Amino acid sequence: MVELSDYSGLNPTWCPGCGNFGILKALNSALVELNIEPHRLLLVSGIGQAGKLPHYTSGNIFNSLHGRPVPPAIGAKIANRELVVVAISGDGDAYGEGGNHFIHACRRNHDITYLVHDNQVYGLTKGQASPTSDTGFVTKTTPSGAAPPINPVTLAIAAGATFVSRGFAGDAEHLTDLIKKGINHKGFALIDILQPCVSFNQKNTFQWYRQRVYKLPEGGEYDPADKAAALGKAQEWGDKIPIGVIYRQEAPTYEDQIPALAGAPLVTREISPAQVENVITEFL
Amino acid sequence: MVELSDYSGLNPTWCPGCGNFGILKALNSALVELNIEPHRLLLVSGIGQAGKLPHYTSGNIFNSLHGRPVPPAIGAKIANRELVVVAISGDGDAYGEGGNHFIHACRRNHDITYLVHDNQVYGLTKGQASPTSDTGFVTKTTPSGAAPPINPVTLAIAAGATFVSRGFAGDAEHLTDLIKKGINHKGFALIDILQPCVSFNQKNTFQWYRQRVYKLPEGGEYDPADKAAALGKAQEWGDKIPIGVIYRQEAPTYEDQIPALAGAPLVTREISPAQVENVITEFL
Amino acid sequence: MPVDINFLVGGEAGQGVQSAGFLLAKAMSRAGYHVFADQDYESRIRGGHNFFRARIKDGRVGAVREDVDILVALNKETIDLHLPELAAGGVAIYDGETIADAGADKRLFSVPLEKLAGERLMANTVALGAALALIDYDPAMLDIVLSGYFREGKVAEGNIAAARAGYEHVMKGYAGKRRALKTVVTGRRMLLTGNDAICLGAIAAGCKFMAAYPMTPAGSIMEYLAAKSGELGIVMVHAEDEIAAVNMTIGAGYAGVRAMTATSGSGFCLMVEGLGLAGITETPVVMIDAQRPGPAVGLPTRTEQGDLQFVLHAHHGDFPRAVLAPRNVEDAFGVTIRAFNWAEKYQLPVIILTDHHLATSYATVEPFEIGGVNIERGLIYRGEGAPEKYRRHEVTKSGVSPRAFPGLSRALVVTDCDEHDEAGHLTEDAATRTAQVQKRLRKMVGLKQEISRPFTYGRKKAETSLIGWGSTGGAIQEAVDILRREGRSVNMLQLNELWPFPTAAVSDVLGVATNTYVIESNATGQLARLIKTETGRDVSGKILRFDGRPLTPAFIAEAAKKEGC
Amino acid sequence: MPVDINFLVGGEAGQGVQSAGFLLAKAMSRAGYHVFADQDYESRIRGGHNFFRARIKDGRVGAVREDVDILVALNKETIDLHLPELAAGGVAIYDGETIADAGADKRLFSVPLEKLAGERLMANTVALGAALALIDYDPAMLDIVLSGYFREGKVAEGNIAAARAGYEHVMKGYAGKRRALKTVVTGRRMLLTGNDAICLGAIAAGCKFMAAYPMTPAGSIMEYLAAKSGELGIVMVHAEDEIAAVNMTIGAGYAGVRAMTATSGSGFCLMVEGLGLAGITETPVVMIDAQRPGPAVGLPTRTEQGDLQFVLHAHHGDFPRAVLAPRNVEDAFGVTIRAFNWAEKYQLPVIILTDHHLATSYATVEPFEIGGVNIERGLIYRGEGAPEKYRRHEVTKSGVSPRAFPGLSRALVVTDCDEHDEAGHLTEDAATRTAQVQKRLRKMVGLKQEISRPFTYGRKKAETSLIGWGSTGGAIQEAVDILRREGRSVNMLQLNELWPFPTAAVSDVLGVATNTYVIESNATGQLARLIKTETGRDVSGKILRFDGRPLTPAFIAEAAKKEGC
Ligand SMILES: Cc1ncc(C[n+]2csc(CCOP(=O)(O)OP(=O)(O)O)c2C)c(N)n1
Ligand SMILES: Cc1ncc(C[n+]2csc(CCOP(=O)(O)OP(=O)(O)O)c2C)c(N)n1
Ligand code: SF4
Ligand code: SF4
Ligand SMILES: [Mg+2]
Ligand SMILES: [Mg+2]
Repeated sequence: MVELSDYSGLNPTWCPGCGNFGILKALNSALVELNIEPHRLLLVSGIGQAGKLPHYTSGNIFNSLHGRPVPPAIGAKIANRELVVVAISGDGDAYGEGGNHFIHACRRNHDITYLVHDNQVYGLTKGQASPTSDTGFVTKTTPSGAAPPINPVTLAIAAGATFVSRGFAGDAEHLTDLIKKGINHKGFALIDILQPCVSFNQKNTFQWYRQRVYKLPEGGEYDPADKAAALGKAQEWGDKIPIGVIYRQEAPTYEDQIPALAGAPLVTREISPAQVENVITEFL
Repeated sequence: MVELSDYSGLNPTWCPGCGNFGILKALNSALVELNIEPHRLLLVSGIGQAGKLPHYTSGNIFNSLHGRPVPPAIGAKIANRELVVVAISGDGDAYGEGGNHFIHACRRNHDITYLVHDNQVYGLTKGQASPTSDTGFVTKTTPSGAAPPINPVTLAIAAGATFVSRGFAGDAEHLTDLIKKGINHKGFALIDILQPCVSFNQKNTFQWYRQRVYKLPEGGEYDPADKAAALGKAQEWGDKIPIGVIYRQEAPTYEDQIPALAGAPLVTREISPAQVENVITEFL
Repeated sequence: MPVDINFLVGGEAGQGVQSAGFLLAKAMSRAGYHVFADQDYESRIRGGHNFFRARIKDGRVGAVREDVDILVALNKETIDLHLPELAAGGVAIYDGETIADAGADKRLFSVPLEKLAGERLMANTVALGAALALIDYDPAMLDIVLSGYFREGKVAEGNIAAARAGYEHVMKGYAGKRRALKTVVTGRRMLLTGNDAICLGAIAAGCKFMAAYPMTPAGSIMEYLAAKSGELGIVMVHAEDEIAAVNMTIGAGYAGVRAMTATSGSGFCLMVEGLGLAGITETPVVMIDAQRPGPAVGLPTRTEQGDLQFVLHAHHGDFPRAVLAPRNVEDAFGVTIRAFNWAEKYQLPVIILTDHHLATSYATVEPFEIGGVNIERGLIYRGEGAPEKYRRHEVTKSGVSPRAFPGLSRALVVTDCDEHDEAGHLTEDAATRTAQVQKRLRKMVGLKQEISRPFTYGRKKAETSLIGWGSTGGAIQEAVDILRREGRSVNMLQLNELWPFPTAAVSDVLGVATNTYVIESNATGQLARLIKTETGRDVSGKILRFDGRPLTPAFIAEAAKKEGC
Repeated sequence: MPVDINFLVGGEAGQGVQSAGFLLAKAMSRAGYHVFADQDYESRIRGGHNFFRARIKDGRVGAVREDVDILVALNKETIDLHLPELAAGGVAIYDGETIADAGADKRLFSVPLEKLAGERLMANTVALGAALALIDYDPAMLDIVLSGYFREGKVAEGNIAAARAGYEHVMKGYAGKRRALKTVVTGRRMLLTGNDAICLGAIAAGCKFMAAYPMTPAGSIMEYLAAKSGELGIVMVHAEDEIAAVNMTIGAGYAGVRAMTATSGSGFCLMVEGLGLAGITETPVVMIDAQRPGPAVGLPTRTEQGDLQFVLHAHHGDFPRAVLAPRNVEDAFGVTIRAFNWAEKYQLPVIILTDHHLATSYATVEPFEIGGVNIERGLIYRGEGAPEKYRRHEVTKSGVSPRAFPGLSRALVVTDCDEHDEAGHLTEDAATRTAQVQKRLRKMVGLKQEISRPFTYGRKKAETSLIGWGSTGGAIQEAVDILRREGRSVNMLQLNELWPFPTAAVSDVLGVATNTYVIESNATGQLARLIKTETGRDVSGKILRFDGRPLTPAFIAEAAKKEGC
């Protein structure tokens, strides 16, 4: 049995009180509850405060470039389908620098889970506006206020993701459950996580989120399979902010649709000399 | 008065029968009907069959990199707000290589018009799948069929564009009207244009589109200002494909919100020595 | 008399220039001849002017020739442009019924291509038959070649008939002297392009992952591997852009499969950040840069060698890499295998520089021997000892640390594109940083040992040495032949390994010859610059071409003479 | 005795190290002293260890010094790490009430920082007051400095009170000898960082557009211009990524405004494709690459000079560019203006290489003279003659074609990143291609004339020459002083213009000195490589540092002696 102690790592360098601690806790709990051993796990992160997370827990770790956790996660998943692959980003990482990878990973439905620590600001570079900063948010790069934000949930549904959810760093229990669902989902699972940044976002604070978030009812009352309803629900942002699974759909994953991926993981297979001879012969 | 003869250029190198001819015609008509003189116009295109269009008409032309017509169009518009700026892409250009610029131009609402020649395939590079290729479309890079497509209309609305429309290269008159509306719109105007590629897309042919497209009713019956309805309408793709303005909203443009852009175009202004002295003094 | 026949098939895009040209080359290859064929086409799908040159010899051939022996003109423009290129005794086939205004040149021989084809589509096949008749090609062999190519029965039959019609038209109507070539089959050779050879090299090396974004002239690599995906168990991902492509490739390499990507200059620009990611995470990755004229989009369907200095220095900071440049189609196979081996042995990015000319030109080569292929995967950790002690970036003498594959043992594989400690965790410690930089750079020591002596040709001592790199190997070699036939003392050196640089070998040459000329398809002489950097010496001259057209033996020989060779 | 006092303020991120350090520097600058101050911080927002060194002299100062005269320790770690650095006669201020286990070192002087501050937030200001008391700083002047900095009345008052409290605590309680420094105001100097100087240079040059994506250490450039946007009519776009940033900048440059972008290595990687777009469309653009240790993300908040070879060769194909590297804060102003002038005169991309050390270090400089700023916009077409004859890429002798601005005349401004003809339309014609490549490269001829003689220091003839580039100017200069004081024959050459390369000037130096050492913040000696390429000569040695920490005079002098200077 995997235990919480299996998921320990370096001391976090995050600011005291940062929402990232709640996410770390929820991720660790989810991994333990799913009984995933660290060596079966691959954490791929980008650059930013969020991107440091893997170092504070355990697993195989590929801490990638800013904006680029998703492509290597995809490459690694294809190379070894038996790995549990979790990609980790900040909001700038995911929706700014990495925006193109994001929409295409959604549409191709790669079988990875994507945790986006959405603090609506650039933390590591000290407080510039991010693509999810609320309209008018004043920062050093947006002195006359930020342009309207990306709504990651709407965007993910529009781009074709099959599991689209929102969590809150202030509710680790609910988030744990979401992460478990995301990892269990076959296909691309987005978990956009409202994450207060106590140093650079004085607007979207723990309190601000707490006053607004509410959990989507499960078990029939809200049907995440209804795309139109989901798109409507996704638009909700302001006085009330829904958290939970907003959209979910069963669909073949990218990996499922590649004949070459049937069978043993690529990393354990070899091309036989006879096969090579065959293709050479075709040029005679 | 501007005349059609003002909008002539090099001989197109497109394949005979290509949908691009209809788009060229519609664009020229729209420019003439709007009485825009070529020297007030800036056409910024990417690389691909679509990207060649500017050379076949007239105007200031910046034929940019593959996937990159939008950023230089934005830079030029900010430099000289009096220019009418039209960006031109193929579907690979716009939604593949240029995907990130696309969603961010939508959300920031730059005042440019964006024509995307959407032939659901890579034309210039000879027929690979594009981000809008229908699910299962078999090409040399997708031998087991393309992954589900991006729906540009849904994506644009989700990303925050304020004018989102679809045209059809086989209906130049309707398209002319759309382009006029797009150019007149204050803010980012997407015109995704169904464009048969007679050489590489044997599925989405003129006939295929003709059998499916229908014009959205104007004048009340369909309200493009209703975002939820628009998102619903945007999902329609299959037996029936709506063309026309699918979503429209009035909102301040990016350029409108920058105090520095009030007044004369940037390109005609200078920073005075006194102003420079002032900022220098602040470091004393 | 030795055989050296130059065919040129010309017409507009869409007329089947490429397939007729390829079939010509294939037919001659099947008849036992050596073939070198190049393609000249515009960046458009229909119209314009394209041509395909196939040069046939009964001995080694590695370059094109400008003067044409048998011209197949599918349209008027081809006559206008290429009739002046006809060599003495040359013939031009065209369709006098569709091209009325061809002029009165005696060397024009009309074959009613369209009429004989029955439909316009097969006019090119009629022309093929006609052209082969001019050399008394064995019609039965032609049938075999056509059936092999057009698989589908009906289509093959139609084309066989069309070819026969053209063939017979010449046999009956052509009054000039035909050249009777014998079939000299000795054992079959492969006919393939540089890109094909790279694909085969990758397959033989066990590459199982590719991610790429289409770009001429690299695109056919991804297309070939995609086509073979199911059969061989190779995954080819058509990514959303080149940034994704290189990063997916790195992810796959990290996870333990041999992985590559391929692009051209513009796409490589977008991969530069990933190059350094591979560098600092020490992930093996093979990157193919199939050059074309730049900067920016430049001339998309033409050739150049303008990326050398770029790929040598791409990315900020100091870290090791290798740069290879196959000198011909055959070499591309071996170089590709070497690239995968080096990438894994030294855990670094290896760049293969090709160009449009090499990528798209066909050559006949002896069948690749896969028995001789040696797969070297380098130091691999497979779970021995205490897995919790495993440190991905352990500082070692060679600079190489054993690589573990995530998930295949209990060892955790931790790496970071921030500077990291031996365990792979990010650090800002000054001493650790210094140690990691030095460890990575030490890998160059081992890598340098791998460098072999470059290809040379001609006597060791010569007055003039021609120095080239990459795809120009065949053209320079023939230029040497030309110059030597004219009594000049010339030899050559052709580099296919550019980094680490074979300093000693190049210095040797520079020390011996009176005149040393670099031959390059670029505007500034990028190899000359590299030679200067590595040896401190200037070459005596640069023979450069940068109009997008390939360097030819005649061009090189002429230029060398002008330089004073 | 000349004044040379080195302050060091240390603590964890969030304790106000930076503001206390800056205020110290500012106070000393206002008192008429020369100041050089650098910042050392980790890539995190709270915690860890940061410090700010401010060195005060009564004459020129351009570098930091390792040994500390007055240490301000805001936490225990600072004492542990920096007490050993205290010079003879040095003092360390700390808060004995919060740091109980500081040890018994006699040089420690406790000031109850938190208690005196009333609240934790202003402990740093108390410490500032205390530190300045140790040199008898004029308290009235300190009030002025604090009011200027903390604008808002209440906040300023609170801080003035806090500083006074610290000041008085020392005045009353410190038993050691204070150093009484006089106020020597002669006329005010500016105190600013390299990034500030670049911003002022850009503003003085009339830059009106910037697009960028935040990246340390370039980010503060975009932040400063954004802050000044409304006041000066400059637009700063925070783009979605660096690709967008460079392409927006090119769009603005094409439309006729002076435009720039700024980033660091990783971001520059993503701009490489755009670099060539500017090259082939001949669009003026200024790109700032503020280097940090690579490859990849490396050490985000530390310094290196590892991008030289990269920016020289970035992008495929041959086209002209210029590369500049300011040698100190003052120089950054002039270099930036020159960059904008060259970009427009020669219609090409100009890259300014700075690094974390230059970008974030403060120096005092004489107020910039804007009377002397010369704006050269190059050849501009403003509608004269027949606009329909205007051809954007006209082939000219100089290679420069008059630039028209779209919309400002009836001339149509047509350009293409495909190879194009003079009119700007895409073409595949071989002769046109050749002509356009040559035309573009010809611009280097004019550009070479612009290169000035690089900065030298010391006698023309010396046994040893130290050769550096960019930000190390001040450190090397002081190293020369140190070595000469020790009786050695040393001079220096510092390059701030790297491309076109000042070959003659460098060759001169290499020809005279017995020993020539490059001094560089990178692992391989990238300037040494460039010198080899351009002059064919090896330097006698390389003094390199690549642990992310700045080269200091003492480090250089020691290393030079080891090398045998
Ligand atoms: C190519 C590149 N551009 C910019 C940066 C600088 N950078 C590092 S983190 C970051 C943004 C951080 O914001 P976010 O992704 O939201 O993460 P957070 O710190 O808020 O968790 C940026 C711009 C970089 N490392 N690489
Ligand atoms: C960076 C880069 N990658 C790839 C290419 C090659 N390329 C040219 S056009 C094109 C795609 C064309 O498809 P699309 O944008 O849909 O335009 P179409 O030709 O269909 O109009 C590609 C991949 C390039 N020029 N630059
Ligand atoms: S800066 Fe913000 S996101 Fe980063 S660690 Fe601090 S509180 Fe968290
Ligand atoms: S390839 Fe397709 S898109 Fe391109 S010109 Fe031909 S028909 Fe049009
Ligand atoms: Mg963030
Ligand atoms: Mg297309």
